[in-house]
Parts: sequence; structure tokens; C-alpha cells
Amino acid sequence: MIPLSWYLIFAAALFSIGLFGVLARKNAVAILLGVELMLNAVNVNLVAFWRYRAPNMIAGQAFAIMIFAVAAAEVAVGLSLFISIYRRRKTVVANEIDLMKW
Amino acid sequence: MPGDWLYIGLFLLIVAIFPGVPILIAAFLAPRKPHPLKNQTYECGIETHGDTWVQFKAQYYIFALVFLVFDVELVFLFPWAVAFNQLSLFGVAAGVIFVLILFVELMIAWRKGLLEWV
Amino acid sequence: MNDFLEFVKDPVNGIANWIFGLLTGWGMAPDLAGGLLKLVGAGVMCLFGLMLVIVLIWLERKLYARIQDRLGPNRVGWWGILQTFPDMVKIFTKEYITPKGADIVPYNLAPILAVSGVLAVWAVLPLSSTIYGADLNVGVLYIVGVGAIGSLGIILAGWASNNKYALVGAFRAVSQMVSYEVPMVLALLVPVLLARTMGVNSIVHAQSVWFILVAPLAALMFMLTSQAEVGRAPFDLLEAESEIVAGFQVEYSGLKFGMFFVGEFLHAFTISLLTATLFLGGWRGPWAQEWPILGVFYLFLKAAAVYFLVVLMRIALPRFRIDQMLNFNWKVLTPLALVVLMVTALVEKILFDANITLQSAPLGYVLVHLAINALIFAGYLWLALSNQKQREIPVVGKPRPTAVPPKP
Amino acid sequence: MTLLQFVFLVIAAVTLLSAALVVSSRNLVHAALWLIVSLFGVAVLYALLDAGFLAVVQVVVYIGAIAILFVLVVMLSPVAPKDNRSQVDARWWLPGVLSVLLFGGLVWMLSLWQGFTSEVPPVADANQLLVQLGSELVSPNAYVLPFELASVLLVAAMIGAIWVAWERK
Repeated sequence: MIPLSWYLIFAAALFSIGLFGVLARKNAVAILLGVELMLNAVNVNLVAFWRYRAPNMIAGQAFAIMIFAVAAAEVAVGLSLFISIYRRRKTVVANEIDLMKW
Repeated sequence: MPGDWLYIGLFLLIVAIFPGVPILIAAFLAPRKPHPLKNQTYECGIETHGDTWVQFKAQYYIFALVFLVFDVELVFLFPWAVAFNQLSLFGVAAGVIFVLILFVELMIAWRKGLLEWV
Repeated sequence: MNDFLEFVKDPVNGIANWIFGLLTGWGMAPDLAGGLLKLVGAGVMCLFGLMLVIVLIWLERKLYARIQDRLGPNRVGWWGILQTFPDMVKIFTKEYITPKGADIVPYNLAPILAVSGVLAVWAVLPLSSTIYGADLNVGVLYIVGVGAIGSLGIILAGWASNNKYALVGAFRAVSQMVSYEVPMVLALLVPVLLARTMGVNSIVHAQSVWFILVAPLAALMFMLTSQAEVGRAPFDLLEAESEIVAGFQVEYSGLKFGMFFVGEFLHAFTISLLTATLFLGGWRGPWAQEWPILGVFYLFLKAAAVYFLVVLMRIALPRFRIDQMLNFNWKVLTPLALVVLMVTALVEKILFDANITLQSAPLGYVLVHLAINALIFAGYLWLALSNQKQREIPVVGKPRPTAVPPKP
Repeated sequence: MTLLQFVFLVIAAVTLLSAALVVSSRNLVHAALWLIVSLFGVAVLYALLDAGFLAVVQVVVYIGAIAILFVLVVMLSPVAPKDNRSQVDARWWLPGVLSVLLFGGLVWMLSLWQGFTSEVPPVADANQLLVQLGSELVSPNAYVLPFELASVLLVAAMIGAIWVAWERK
């Protein structure tokens, strides 16, 4: 059988890859892609902990579902901001969106 | 239950392979005579002008956005519908209020004119 | 003799058990033999689905021709029934033309996805009480999920072709397929609610009265929206020939184009099967429980009836404009579906508390639900018609006679 | 090695590989498509964890809606596909080192925990789980408040997002 550690190591790796994407990519959409990976890693952790540590309580699955909702909201707002910024400033590079940086 | 998921996994594998095989077979049967004119993009016979990936209306995006929100919320309702026999009146009401919020949301979007195709 | 009768009642499982016995008899581990059997079953199911398309294409061409007062295919085989085979030979020997600047991997992946997204639905379809692939307890959501993969294939096709028409087709596909998924999921929630389960086979088991009688509005909405998901007339905006050449498939040739074609026909029949399964009682019928092979016959009979309607809609109705299509979805179907879901849930709860269920008092149960559905529909019609009067249609240009007699 | 372990390793490898391609490919559409592969792998892992409902929800929500939204936005902005400049920062090694450190630290910390290698306990029938989930989501003693709040949150997000993205004339 698969031990819990495999899932946890997998989730940690996925989270780290997502973090790299968020920190290193220039494009704003690519940063959002990285955030999606990180959220998924968290979800894998939640479900794995539910399955291995508390299979009688449904909390892990319920939390995972809430994260789906949060991820959807985040994507909706983030991509809208991206479209709006692109329309005004004709750029997608996060470093060049510096109107608030003085 | 794991048996069912095994079947689904096998089925998805087969489903990906089956349409691919005839395409590959046809690649061997078919003639291959490429020609620069033949491989041009077909746009009503005239030569293609400008780049394909031009900017499109954000309207398409807005409909996809409304869909995303609806889709996520509707998925929440499936376990509610399955557990219907075990629910108290409060539980059923909670689900109905959930749908009502969706309905109000749709009405807001409608009244603000967000659902118009312009 | 008795064994033979058992075999005739359920030949599929009979053969499966025979092979299983044979394999384990040769010393194969039961797990491995079971897995192998599942693989073979999945393969046979897929092959059956794809072979069915050969018949469907002929059937649809024949129907099309009859309605347009033509004969249709009538040369190859009896009534042209073998017409599809020469067509297959032809399409197999057509050259693949890959347009300049296409994104190769997504371009080649798209036709495969378009077929597999449809074919994957067959994994959870129960053909009869004992002949089914997987009785997944989340079957209905699974159907919605694999449908999304199909629309992904179309988006990929449009994007990867490096063609403006294809890209417009892909955008239309997104706005159409994605929009119509909302009322479709809502309509699917109603049978799930009535049967208290998401398993497709369990929903069939729960239909001691066909759900079309309990939830006629949901059934109607499911039929309409799944027609839009297929993307055929009157919802064929994504491949409208007269507007955007052929939409997302304009740059495809040979069998890659053929796969989109196969996917479309298979999808049309699959939604008929789904409608029959979820709303028309699936394999249920006289003696279907004792004679599982009869269930397959009943299911396909019902599906054929629905398919006839689907084809009729395609032939008889003109294409929507894109704003009409979206208005119909967001301003007609979705609010109606939301109201139907809310009211059905409340009524169901009241009836359940009063101990009136499909099992205990079928007649009263069905009548109450029918009355509620009729009430919602009447109220909706009244609202729609009273709003109709206030709306005025903007005049784009004055009509003028095409031929004006010359002034003397 | 059992069949399940083999399936897990293959799926994990595919998922991590495509995740790496998500953060490294130059063409944004390709990055979004790799994201779909990665999300599908995660869905398979949910199925392996006996969370069948979450597996299909992952496909419906992430692949059917979120990923399509991503692909659509990338297609809407014309610069993305033909921008062949490097898509990562000049100082990409700094986040790289940080990520590797984070991964190492997480694994090290988890390995100190005695539950790290727990074996899988038996779980209730899948249908029962679904019923339990459904009734707890709307039960006043459990998650009814987050349930309704999620709905309100999504409404607010949708209206805000449309307001931001709307093309004003």
C-alpha cells in the first residue's frame, strides 16, 4: 500500500514548483498558473491527511471543496485584473506594472 | 469501488488510443505531396493578412467567467442532492437559499446589462 | 438446456464468466484475469461505439434526404446501407495537409480529444441491468467532466490551426458550450435529487416511473442544452459554413477532419442514450430484469426515438444568431432551470415528510410533480409574454423594394 | 511493489514533470495546456485516495472551467504566443534556490513527525461518504456557514471581476 509520506512529498514538490513559478515568472498569467499549482498541492495534502488520519470525519473533503471555491474566485478576479491592465497599459509583465510603486 | 475506478482508468486509456490509431494508419495510406501554396492558411482564397492571434472581444471572457462561478457553485449542490433523505428541513432550506443566491446573482448580472451581446 | 437459457438471457456476462474461468483455469491470478477482462470489456465497448457511427451516418443521411424530398444514398448495398464503407476508404486515402504555422502537438491532439471526450461517457452507461462497465457512484458528474474534455478539443483545434476563422470558431465554441453547460448541470441535478444518487445505474433502478413524467421541464431542458453541447444545428454557430467557413475544423483534412465528424455523430447519439437513461427509464421495460439482453434492446429503442427528435431538430430549424443563442441560454433556460430546481427540492421535501414517495404512492407523487411543473411553465410563459409587449425591436434599415420600376 | 504503488509513481512523475513545464515553457498557451495535464494527474491521485467525488469535481471545475478560462485569456491577449523572450526573471536562480530549500525543509520537518509513514486505515463505503459530505455541508453543526459564504464570495468575485474586465465605451 502507498504510505502517507509519498503523498506529502509529492505535495511538497508540487508546492515548491508552484512557488518557483510565482516568484520567477514575469508574465502575470503565468504567476496565476503557479498559484493554481500551489493551491492544488494544498488540496492534495488535505485529502491525504483526511484519508490517512481521520477517515471518519469528512472535514478534509469539505475543506478541499472550499478551496475549489476560493481558487475559482481568485482566478476570476486575477484574470479580470490582467485583462484590464493589459487593455490600459499594453503589458503583461508583472515588473512593469509599477504605478503603485514609488 | 476500486474496481470501478480501475475500469474508468482503462477506459480512458483505450479511449485515447482508439481514435489515434486510425489517424496513424491513414497517415501511411495517404499520399504526401506538400506544396508551399497548399500549406497556406485557408482564408476564403485570398492571401492571409496580418497575424492570426489578434485581440478579441473581452465579451467571450465574461461569459466564461459567469460560467466558472455557476459551475463551481452547482458542483457543491450534488452532495446535497444525494444526501436529500438525511436532511432536515433546515438543510433543504440551506440548499434552496444557496440556489436563490445564484438566482439573485444572475438577476444582478442581467440588470447591469452584463449578459447583453454587444 | 438450462445453461443455454441462462446464456441467452445474458450473453455478455456469460461470455465474460467463461473467459474468466478459462483464464484462471490456466493458472492466471484472479486479480490479473479480472483486470484483463475489464480491459477487454472496455475495448469492446469503445469498438461498439465507434462501429455504431457507421450506421448512424447512413441513418442520418437517409433521414435528411427524406425530409428534403431526396432519396439519399441508394447505390451501395440495400437502401445504400453500405454507403459509409466507400466513404471510409476515400477518407482514409486523403492527404493530411498541415497549415503553415500550426502548433503541431495541439493540432494533432484536438481530433483525438474530440472523439475521446464523447466516447468516455460510455464507460458509465448501463446497457442493461447486468451489462455495464462501471457503476460509479459519481457517474453524473463524471459525464459532465468528460464533456468538458470534448470542448477542450474544439478550443485546441481552433487555436492551433493558425487561422482566423478557426479562432473565431473556437471562441464561439467556448461561449456556447460553456454557457449551455450551466442549465445542463442544473437539469442533471433534478434526476439526481429525485433518485438520491449520482450513480447512473442507480438512477435507472430508481425510475419505477420514468422521470420524464416527474420532471418534464428538466428533461426538455436537458435535451435542448445537450443539443447545444453537441454543436449541431440549430446551435451550429461554431462551424457555421456561411459565416466562418467551417469554424474550428477549417484547416483539417483527411481522417483528422473525419474524427471531428465521427465525434459529432457519436455525441448526438450519446446524448440520446443519456436522455433515455436518465429520463426515459434506461433499460427498464417488461421482463428486462429477468432477461438482461432485452434491456439493451429497450435502451436502444428509446435512444433511437430520442435520436430521431434530435435529427429532426437539426434538419428543421435554422441557425441561431450568436446573441439569440446566448440570450436563450442566460435569459430563458438558466433562470427557468434555477426555479425548477428550487421548487422541485421544496416539493420533494414536503412530499417526503408526508411519506408520499415514488414507491409508496406513485400516482399522487407523479401528479403533484406534474402539476408543479405545469405551474412553473405557465407562470414562466405568462412572464415572458407580458414582457414581450414592452420590448421593441430596433429597426436597422428601412426595407426597400428590390426592383423599382424606372421613372418615365 | 503493488499495482497501486506503480500507478502512483507514474502519475506523480507525470504531474510533477508537467508542473515543471508549466513554470518553464515560453509559450503561455503551452503552459496552460501543461497545467491541464498536471491537474488531471492530481485528479487521478484523488481517485487513488478514495475521494472519487473530489476527483470528478477536479475535472469539472479545474479542467472544465478554470483551465478553459486560462486558455481563453491567453488567447485573448495577442502578445503571449509570439513573445519569444525569456519568460522568467533574470534572477531566476534566487527563487529556484528558495524553492529547493522550501522543499527540503518541508520534507525534513515532516519526516520528524511520527505519523509520516502511517498506513492507510479502512474507509467507509464511497456512497456513504458522499451522503455524509452532503449532510454535513448544510448541517448547522458543521459547514453550513462556509457553504453559504462560499456562494456569496463567488457572487462578489463574479460581479467584481466583470466590473473590472468590462470594456467601457
